Amino acid sequence: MNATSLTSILIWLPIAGAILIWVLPLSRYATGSLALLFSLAEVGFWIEQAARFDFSRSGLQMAERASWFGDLGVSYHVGVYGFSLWLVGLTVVAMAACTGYGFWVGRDRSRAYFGLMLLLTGATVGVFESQDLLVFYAFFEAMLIPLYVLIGVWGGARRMEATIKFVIYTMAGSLLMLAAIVVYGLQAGTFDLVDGPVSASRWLFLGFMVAFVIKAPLFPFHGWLPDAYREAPPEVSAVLSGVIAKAGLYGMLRIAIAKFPDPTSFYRTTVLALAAAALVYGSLLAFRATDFRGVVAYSSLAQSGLIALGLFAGTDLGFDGAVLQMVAHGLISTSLFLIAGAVERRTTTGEFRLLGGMARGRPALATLLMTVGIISLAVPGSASFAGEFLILAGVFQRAWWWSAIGAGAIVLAAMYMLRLISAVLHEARGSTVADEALDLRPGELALVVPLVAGLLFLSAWPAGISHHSFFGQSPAATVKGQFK
Amino acid sequence: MPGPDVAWYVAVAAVLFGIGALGVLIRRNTLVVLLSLELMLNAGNLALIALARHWHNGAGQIFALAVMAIAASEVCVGLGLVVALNRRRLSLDVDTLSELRG
Amino acid sequence: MTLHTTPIDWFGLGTVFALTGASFLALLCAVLVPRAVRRLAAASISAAGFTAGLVLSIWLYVDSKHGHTIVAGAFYRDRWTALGQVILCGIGLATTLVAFEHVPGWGRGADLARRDDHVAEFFALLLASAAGMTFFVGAGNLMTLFLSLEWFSIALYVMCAIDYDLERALEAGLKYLIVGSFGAGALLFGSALVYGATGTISFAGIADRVASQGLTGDTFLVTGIALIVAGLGFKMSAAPFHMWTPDVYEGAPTTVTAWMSSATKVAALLLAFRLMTTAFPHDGRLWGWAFAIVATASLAIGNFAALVQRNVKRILAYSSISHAGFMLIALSAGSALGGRALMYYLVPYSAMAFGSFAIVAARERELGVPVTLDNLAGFGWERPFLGVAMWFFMFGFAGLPLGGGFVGKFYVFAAAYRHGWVWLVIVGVLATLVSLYYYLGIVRAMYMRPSEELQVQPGGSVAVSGGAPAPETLLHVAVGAALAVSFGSLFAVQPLIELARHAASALPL
Amino acid sequence: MTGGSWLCLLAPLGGTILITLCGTRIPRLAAAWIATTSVFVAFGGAVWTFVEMQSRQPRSRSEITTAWTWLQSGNFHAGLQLLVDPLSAVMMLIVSGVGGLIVLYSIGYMDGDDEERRYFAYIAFFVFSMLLLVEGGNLLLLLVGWGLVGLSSYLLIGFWHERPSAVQAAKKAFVMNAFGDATMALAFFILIAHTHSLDFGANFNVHLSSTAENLVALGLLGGAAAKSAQIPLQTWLPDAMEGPTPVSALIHAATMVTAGVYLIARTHPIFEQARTVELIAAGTGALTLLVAGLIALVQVDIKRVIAYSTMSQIGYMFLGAGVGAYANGMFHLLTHAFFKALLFMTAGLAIHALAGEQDIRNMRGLGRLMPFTKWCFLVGALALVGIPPFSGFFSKDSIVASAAALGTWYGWIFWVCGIAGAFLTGLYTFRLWFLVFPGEPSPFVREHYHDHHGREGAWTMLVPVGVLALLATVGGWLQWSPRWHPFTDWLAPAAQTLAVAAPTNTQEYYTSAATVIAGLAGIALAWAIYSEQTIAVPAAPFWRRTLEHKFWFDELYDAVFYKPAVALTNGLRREFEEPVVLQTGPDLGETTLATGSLVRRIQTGLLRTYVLFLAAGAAGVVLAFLIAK
Amino acid sequence: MILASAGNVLVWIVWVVAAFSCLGSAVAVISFSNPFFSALALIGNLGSLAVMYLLLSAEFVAAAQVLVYAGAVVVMFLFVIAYVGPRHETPWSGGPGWQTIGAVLAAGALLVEIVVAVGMQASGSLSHDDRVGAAFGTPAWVGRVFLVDHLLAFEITSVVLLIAAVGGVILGAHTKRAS
Repeated sequence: MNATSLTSILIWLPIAGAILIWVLPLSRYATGSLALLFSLAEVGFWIEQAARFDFSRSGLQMAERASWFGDLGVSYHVGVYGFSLWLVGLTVVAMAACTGYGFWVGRDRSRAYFGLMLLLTGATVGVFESQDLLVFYAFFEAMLIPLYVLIGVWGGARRMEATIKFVIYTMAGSLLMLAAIVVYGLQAGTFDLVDGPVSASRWLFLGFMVAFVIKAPLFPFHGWLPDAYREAPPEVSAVLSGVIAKAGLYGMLRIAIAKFPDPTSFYRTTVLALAAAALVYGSLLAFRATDFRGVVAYSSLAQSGLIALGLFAGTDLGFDGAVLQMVAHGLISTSLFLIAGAVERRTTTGEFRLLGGMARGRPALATLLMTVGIISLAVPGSASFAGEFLILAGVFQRAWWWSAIGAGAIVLAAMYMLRLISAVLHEARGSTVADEALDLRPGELALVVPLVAGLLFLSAWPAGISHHSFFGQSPAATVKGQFK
Repeated sequence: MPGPDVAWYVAVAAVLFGIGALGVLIRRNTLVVLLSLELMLNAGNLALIALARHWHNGAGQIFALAVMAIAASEVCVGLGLVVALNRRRLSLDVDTLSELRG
Repeated sequence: MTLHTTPIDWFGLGTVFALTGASFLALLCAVLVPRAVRRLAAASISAAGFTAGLVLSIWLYVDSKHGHTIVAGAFYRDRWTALGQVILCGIGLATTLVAFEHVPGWGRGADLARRDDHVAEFFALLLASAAGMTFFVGAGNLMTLFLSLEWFSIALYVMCAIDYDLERALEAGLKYLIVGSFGAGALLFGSALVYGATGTISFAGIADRVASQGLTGDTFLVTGIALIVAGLGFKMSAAPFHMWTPDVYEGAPTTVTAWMSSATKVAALLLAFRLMTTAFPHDGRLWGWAFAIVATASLAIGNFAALVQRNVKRILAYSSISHAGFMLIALSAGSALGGRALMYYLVPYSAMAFGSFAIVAARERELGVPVTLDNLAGFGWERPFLGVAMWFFMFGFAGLPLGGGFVGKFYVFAAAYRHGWVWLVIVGVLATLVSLYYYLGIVRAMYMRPSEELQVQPGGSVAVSGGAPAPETLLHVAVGAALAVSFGSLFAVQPLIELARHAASALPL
Repeated sequence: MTGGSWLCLLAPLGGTILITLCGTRIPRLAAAWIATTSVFVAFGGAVWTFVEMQSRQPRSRSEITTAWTWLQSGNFHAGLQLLVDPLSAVMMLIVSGVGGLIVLYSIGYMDGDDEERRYFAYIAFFVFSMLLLVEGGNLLLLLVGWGLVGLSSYLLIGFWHERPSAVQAAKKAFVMNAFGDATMALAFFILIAHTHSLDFGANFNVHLSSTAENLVALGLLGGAAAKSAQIPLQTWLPDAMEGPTPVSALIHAATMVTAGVYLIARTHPIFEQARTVELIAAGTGALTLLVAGLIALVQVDIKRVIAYSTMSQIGYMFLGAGVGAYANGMFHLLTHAFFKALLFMTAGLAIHALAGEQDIRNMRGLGRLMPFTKWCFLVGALALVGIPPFSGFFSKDSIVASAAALGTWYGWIFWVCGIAGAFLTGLYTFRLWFLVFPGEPSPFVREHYHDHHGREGAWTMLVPVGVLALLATVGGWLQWSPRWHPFTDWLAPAAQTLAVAAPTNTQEYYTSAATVIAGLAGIALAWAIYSEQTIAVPAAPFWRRTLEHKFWFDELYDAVFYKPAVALTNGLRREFEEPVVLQTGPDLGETTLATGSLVRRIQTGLLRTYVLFLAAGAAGVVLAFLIAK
Repeated sequence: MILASAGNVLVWIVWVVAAFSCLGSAVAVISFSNPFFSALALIGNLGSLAVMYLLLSAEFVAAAQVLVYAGAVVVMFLFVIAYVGPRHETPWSGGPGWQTIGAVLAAGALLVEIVVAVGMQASGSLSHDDRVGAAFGTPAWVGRVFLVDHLLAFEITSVVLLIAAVGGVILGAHTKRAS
C-alpha cells in the first residue's frame, strides 16, 4: 500500500466501519468488538503513517487530490503536515480509548452507538487532513451529526437542552464560516488551501474566526460548554474536550493565521485578550466548580485560551508550544473524563460534597488520577509544562504581560487541580463512596493507562512533537510561507 | 370600423378583474366565490381579445377560447367539491372550513 | 382551401405522450379491470408509464443537444426540459411505489371494501398531473404555459380531495382550488398584458420584440411580469403567496403531499427560470430584485413558522416554503451559475422532500392518526431503516454535509455572491441557522425520548388491513431510492453539475 | 565522572518505578529496602563523582553531559543534560548521603503504616527530583527539578491523606512553590527573549540591561524564597510539619528547603550583575532569621519549633549567599543538613515513643527514659546554637563575619541581626531542651511511653541518628575560615566568594566571640526561665499573640489573596457566567420561538385571508414594478 | 361619411351600454346574497361580454362565449345551486375585521394599478387602427389559426377537460358513499 493512500484510509475506514455496523445485525458484544477493532486499526494505520512521514521534507505530504466539482474549483484534497499528523494521532488514539470505554460500560443500542462513534472518528480525522476549504467545512460540520445524537441519546438528564444548545451554538459560528468560505473561494477562484492565495479581508478573517472561537471555545463564546460537558456521556465529553475542541484551534492555525496574515496582525491584540480572558476566567471558574466534570470543563476552556495565546503570539515558540499543548491537553482531558466516568459509575455522582477518600484501597484509581491531574497542572517536567513553557515564552516575545497573566493562571491551575484531586481521593470518605466501589478494573486500566503512558513519553521527550510539527528552523516563517 | 380605443376595453377588463378579485375576497359562499373567479377569468379573456384586435393576430382569441374551456374545467371540479361538501353535510361557508390552520 | 398543418415532432413530446397515454389506460382500468386487481393493474400501468417517461426523457436529453422549439414554438425541446422531465418522472415513479400501498384512503379507515374506490382514477390523475408538469417545464409560449399549469393544477386539486370522506381533505382541495384559480387568474391577466405590450405570446418572441422595439420597462410589460411573478410564486409556494401550502399539505393524503411538495416545485421553478431568462431578460433587474425579496420573505416566514409547529406534515410544509426561498435565491441571480445551482438543488431537495413525506405516510398509517412530534417518539428505534432515513433527510435539509442539500446550499450562495448579493448569502445563512431548531427537533422526537413513549411495538402496526402489519416493501424501496439520491448527490456533484450545465446552456444566458 | 552523576540521578528513579510497578505484590519491607538501597547507590554514585573530580585540576572539574534534546523549538533548545562541578558534587553528596540515612531511618519510623510502599516510592522520587535539581545542566532542567521537589514535597506532606489538615498543608505548600516556579519561569522568559537559550554558560557571560538583570534576579529570588520559606513566602513550612517526621527531616530541613541557597550560588553571576537584588536576598535572610527565631520562642509543637529554627538557619544561609560569601552559605547548608536532620530525627524518636504526641508541654522528663535520644538531641542543639566545637559554630560565624566584611551600614545591620539571631537560637533551642528532656518524667510520658524491644527505637532509626550525631559534631571541622578553608577553595571554581565578602581574620575572631557569647546568653536565659523558673516570661499579651499568630501572615494572605479571589469568582459566576454567558443562547432561542408563534398567527385557516395575501402580494409586486421601472 | 360617423356613434353607444351592463352585472354577481341571483347576473355579464367581443370583431369567440358559458357553465352552476338548496349569505360579513379592509385595499390596488397602467399605455402604443382583414375572427379563420399555429393548445384543452370531468365524477358523483 503506498503511503499517500494512508491519508484517505484514515478518513474513510471508520466511516465504512460505521456503515458496516449499521448494516450488520450483530449482537452488542460483537458490535462493540468490531468497532474496537476498527478504531485500533485506525491507530495502526496512523502509526504506519507517522513512520512513513518524512519530517525533513517541507510542504504537504501523502497528499491525495481528486476534483469534486470543477466549475467552482472544489476538489477532494487531503494530506498531512507535521502538526496535522500529531492531531490525527491524538484523534485516533483518543477515539479508540473512548470507543473502548463505550464497549466497557456496554452502551445500549450498541449498533447505533458504535456506528456514530466511528463516524465521528472519520469526520474528525477528515478535519485535520483536508486541504480544501469546502472539504474542511464538510468534515467540520459532519462532526456535529454524530455528536448531536450521541449526547442527545446517551447523555444525562438534561441532555436535550445541552445537545440542542451545543449544535446550534457551533452551527451559528460555522455557518458564518460557510459564507466566508464562499466569498473567499470565489474571489480566489479556488477553494484549495494549499494553492489558495492569502487574503487581506478582515471580514473573511472574522467569518472564519467566529467558527473557531466557538468551537475551541474562547471566552465569552463558551455558553455551550458547561452543559455539554456535564450532560454528555463521559467518553463523549472526553472526545469533545480532548479532540473536537482542537479542531477549532487547528482551524485558527491552518486557515485563520496562515491565510489571513494581515488581519491576524490587525486583530492580534483582540484575540490574545480573548485568549487570556478565557485562560483566567476558565481557571477561576474551574476553581469554584462543584463537580468533577465542571472542573475539567472549565479547565479545558482555560487550556483553549492558553493554546490560542500561543498560536496568536505568532512566534516560533508559540506555534510549537501550541501544537505540543494541543496534543498534551488532548490526552489529559480525555483521560480525565474517562476517569470521571469511572468515578461516576462507582458513586453515581460527580459532586465533590458527595465524594472523597477514594484513594484508600484503590491504588490504581488514585495513581492514575494523581498522575494525570499533576501532569495537567503543568508540574515542571511534564509534557504540558513543556507546552505551556514554550507558549508563554513565545507570547512573552509579543508582550511581557501576556505571559505574566499566563504564569498567574498556572498558579490557579495548581489550585483547582489539587482541589479536584483531594476532593475525590483524599480526606474523609464521601457519602456516596461505598466500600464495594472497586478499584479500576483491568478493562478501564487498559483504556486509561495507554493514554497516561503516552503523556509520560511526551514528558520525557516533548521535543518529539515540539520540534517535529513545522518544517524548518523557524515555525513562524513556515506558517508565514504557507507551510511550503 | 372605428369605435372606442382598445385601451377602453382593457380598462373595462381591468375593472372587471378588480371586481372579481373583490368578490373572492369578501364573499363566504363557496358558489359565489367560484362565480367571482369566473369574472376574473372573463376579465382576462376580454383583455386578450381586445389586444388580439389591437395586434390583429389570432393568439389572443385562441387563448381566450382555451381559457373558456379551462374555466369550465375549474368550475366542474369546484362544483364537484361543493357537492361533496354538501353531501358531508358541511357548510358551504368558506370561513367555517378552517380546521386546518396555524 | 388547403390547410398546411404544422409538423409535429412526436418524439420531442414523447414523455408527455407516454404519461398521458398511461393516464388514459389507467382510467380505463377503472371501468374494465375488476376491483380485485385494479390497484395492481393501475399501479403497474403508472409504473410503466413513468418508466417509459424516464427512458424517453433521458433519450431526449441525449438527443437534444441543440435546443429548439417544436410544434410552432409551443414547446421547447432542449436539455433543460428533458432534465426537468427526468427528475419529474423519477419522483412520479417513487410516488407510484408509495401510492400502491398508501393511496387513496387510509382516511377511509378500516372499511376495506372502499379503500380501492377510485384507485385507478387516482393513478390516472397522478399520471395526468405528471404529464402536465412535464409539458409545463417545456412550455414555449404564454398560452401553453397557462394551459399546462391548469392541466396539472386541476389534477392536483382532485388528488388533494380524493379522500373525500375526510373533511380536511375536502377543505384542502377547496382551498387549493380557489387560491389556485385566483393565482391562475392573475397569471392569465398578466399574460394578457404581456401579450398586449409585445403582441406575441412566445417566450423568445417577447424577448425579440422587447429588444427590437425598446420595450424595456414598458408599463404593460412590467405590470404583466408582476402578475406572472405572483402567479408563479403561488405555484412555488413562496411567501407571501404561500399561505395555502401548510393547510393543503396537511389536509391532502400524505402521498399526494409528497408528490406535490417535490414535483410541483421542480416544475414551477424550472419553468420560472426559463420564462424569466428567456422572455424577460431585459427586465432582469426588476424580477431579480422581486425574487430576491420573495426569497427573503419565504426564508423568514417558512423557518419562523415551522419553529412552533407540532404536526410533522406542517413542519415539512413550512420547510418546503423555506427551501423555495433558497431556490429562489438561485433564480433571482438569473445567471448560468444560478441555473446550475437551481437544477442541482432540485435533485437532492426533491428526493429529501419526497422521502420525508413518504416516511410520514408510513408512520401515519401505523398510527391511524396525524403524525405529531409527540407521537413520533421512539419511531427511530421502532423502524430503524425509516428512522435513519428521516434522520438523514432532516440533517440534509438543514444543510449539514450528509446529503446533497449541503452542496446545493453552497451553490446557491455562490450564485448569489457572484451576483454581488452578499446580503442574500447572509440571509440564507441565518435562515439555515433558524431552521436547525426544528429539523433537529424532529430527530430529537424520533430518537431522544425514553422508550416508554413508544407508540407501537417495534415491527407492529395499527392494523389498517386488519391482520399483520403491511410490509410496505415498495415504500421502503422508494425511501431507499430517495436516500440513495440525496446521499449520492453529495459525491456525484461533478456529473450532476455537468448535466445541469448542459441543461442551462439551452437557455439564453 | 559523568557516569557517576547519571548513576546518582537514576538510581532513586529506578527505585520509584520499581516500587510503583510492583505495587502490592511485594511486602512492605521490600519496598522500604528497595528505596533505601537505591538512595545509597545514588550516594555511591555521588562519591564516585567526587573522587573522580578530586583527581582533576580545579579548572577542569566542571563537565556537562547531555542525554538528548529535551525541548526544542525554533532556535531555542534545552537538552536533558547534567552539569557536574564542585558545587553540584557537594550537593549530590549531601542529598544522597543524608537522604540515605533518613530513608533508612524511616524504615523503622514508618513501620506499620499500611501505605508504606507509597511512602517509599514518594521518598525515592523526592531524592531523584532533588538530585535532578542540583545536577540539572541548564536552567530549564533546574526548574524541572525545582518543580518536581515541590511535587514530591506535596505528596509527602499530604501522605496521611485522611487528615484534612495534612491535605490543606500539602496544597498550601504546593501552591506557594508554584508561585515561586512562576516567577522563575518569567525570569527565564526574559533570558530566552534575549539569549534564546537557558544554558548556564550562555546566560552567565551575557550582559543585559540593568532592568532586565534586576528582573531576572528578582524572579530567581522569588523562586528561592518560596522554596526556602523566606519571608514573605514562608508560611507553608510550619504547616508542612503535618508530614511524617523523616519527611520533615529530609525535605524540610536538610535538603529541599535549602535549595534556594544552592540556586543563588549556582546563578551567582546573574545576581552579581544585579547586586541590589542580591543584597535584598541577604536582607530577606536577615529579616527571616530574626522573625523565625522570635516565633520559635512560643511554639509548643516540637516539630514546629524545629521548623522555625530551620527557617531561621536558612535565613543565615541567605544572608551569607546574599552578601556574596557563597562558600560560607553552602558550608552552613552542609552542617545544617547534619544537625537539623539530627534534631528532627531525635524529635521523631520522641514522637514515635510517645505514640505521635508532639506537644512539648507533655514531654517533660523524657530524657530519663530515652538517654540516647537525649544526648543526641543535645549534640544537635549545641551545633545549632553554634557552640564550639560543634559544627554550627564554624559555619554560622563565618557567615556573620562576611556580613561584617562588607563594612557598609547594611553590612553592620546584617551583622547585628546575625548576633541577635544567635541569641534567639540559644533561647528557643534550649527552651525546647529544658522543657522536654531533663527532670522527672511527667505522668503523661510515663503513661504513653513505649519502647521498641527494650530499645528507644528500631536499629534502623538509631543507627542514622548516631551517624548524624557524629557528623554534627565533627562535620564543622572541615573548615575554620581563619585557619584552613578547603571547602571554600573546593567551591571556588564554581562559586567564587566575592572579595568584598571575604572577612579578615580579626573580623572572624570577634564575630565568633560575639555569636558564641550571644548563644550562651540565650542558653542561660532559657535555663533561668524553663529549668530554674527564676525568671518569669513577661506577659506582654499582644506580643505573645502576635508571635503565636506568626505575625499574622496567614491571616494577611487569606484576606488579601484567597478571600478576594473566591469572592471575585463567585461574583463572576453569579453575575456573569450564569445570567449572561449561559443564558444568552437560550434567550435568543426564546425570542426566535416567540417570533415564530407571531408568524404563525397570520395562518388563520381562513381561505379568504390566503387569497388576500395572494392579492396583496400581487398588488405589491405590481406597484413595486411600476415604481421601479 | 355621415353613415360612417353614425356607425361610429352607434358603436360607441353599444359599447357604453355593453360596458356598463358588464360591470353592473359583475357588481351584482358579487353583491347578491342569494347565489341563484348571482348566477343569473353572471349570465348578463357573459352576454354583455359577448357583445363587446362582437365589437372587437371576434364573432366566433362571442358565439363560443354564449354557448359554452351561458349554455354550459352557468347551467351547471344553476343545477348545483338548486341541488344544494339556497344558502343566503351577505357580503362584507364574517372573518377578522382587517379581512374586509384588506380586501378592499388589495382589490382596489390591483384595479387602480392596472387601470393606471392602461391609461399610461393608452397614450402610447394602444392607439386604434381599423385596418383589419374581413376574415379576422371568422370561424374559418379561427379554425385555421387553431389547427396551424396553436394545435397543442387545442389538444391540451381537451385533456384538461377530460381530467376535470374525471375529477367532477370522483368528487361529485360518489354513490353509496354517505357514511
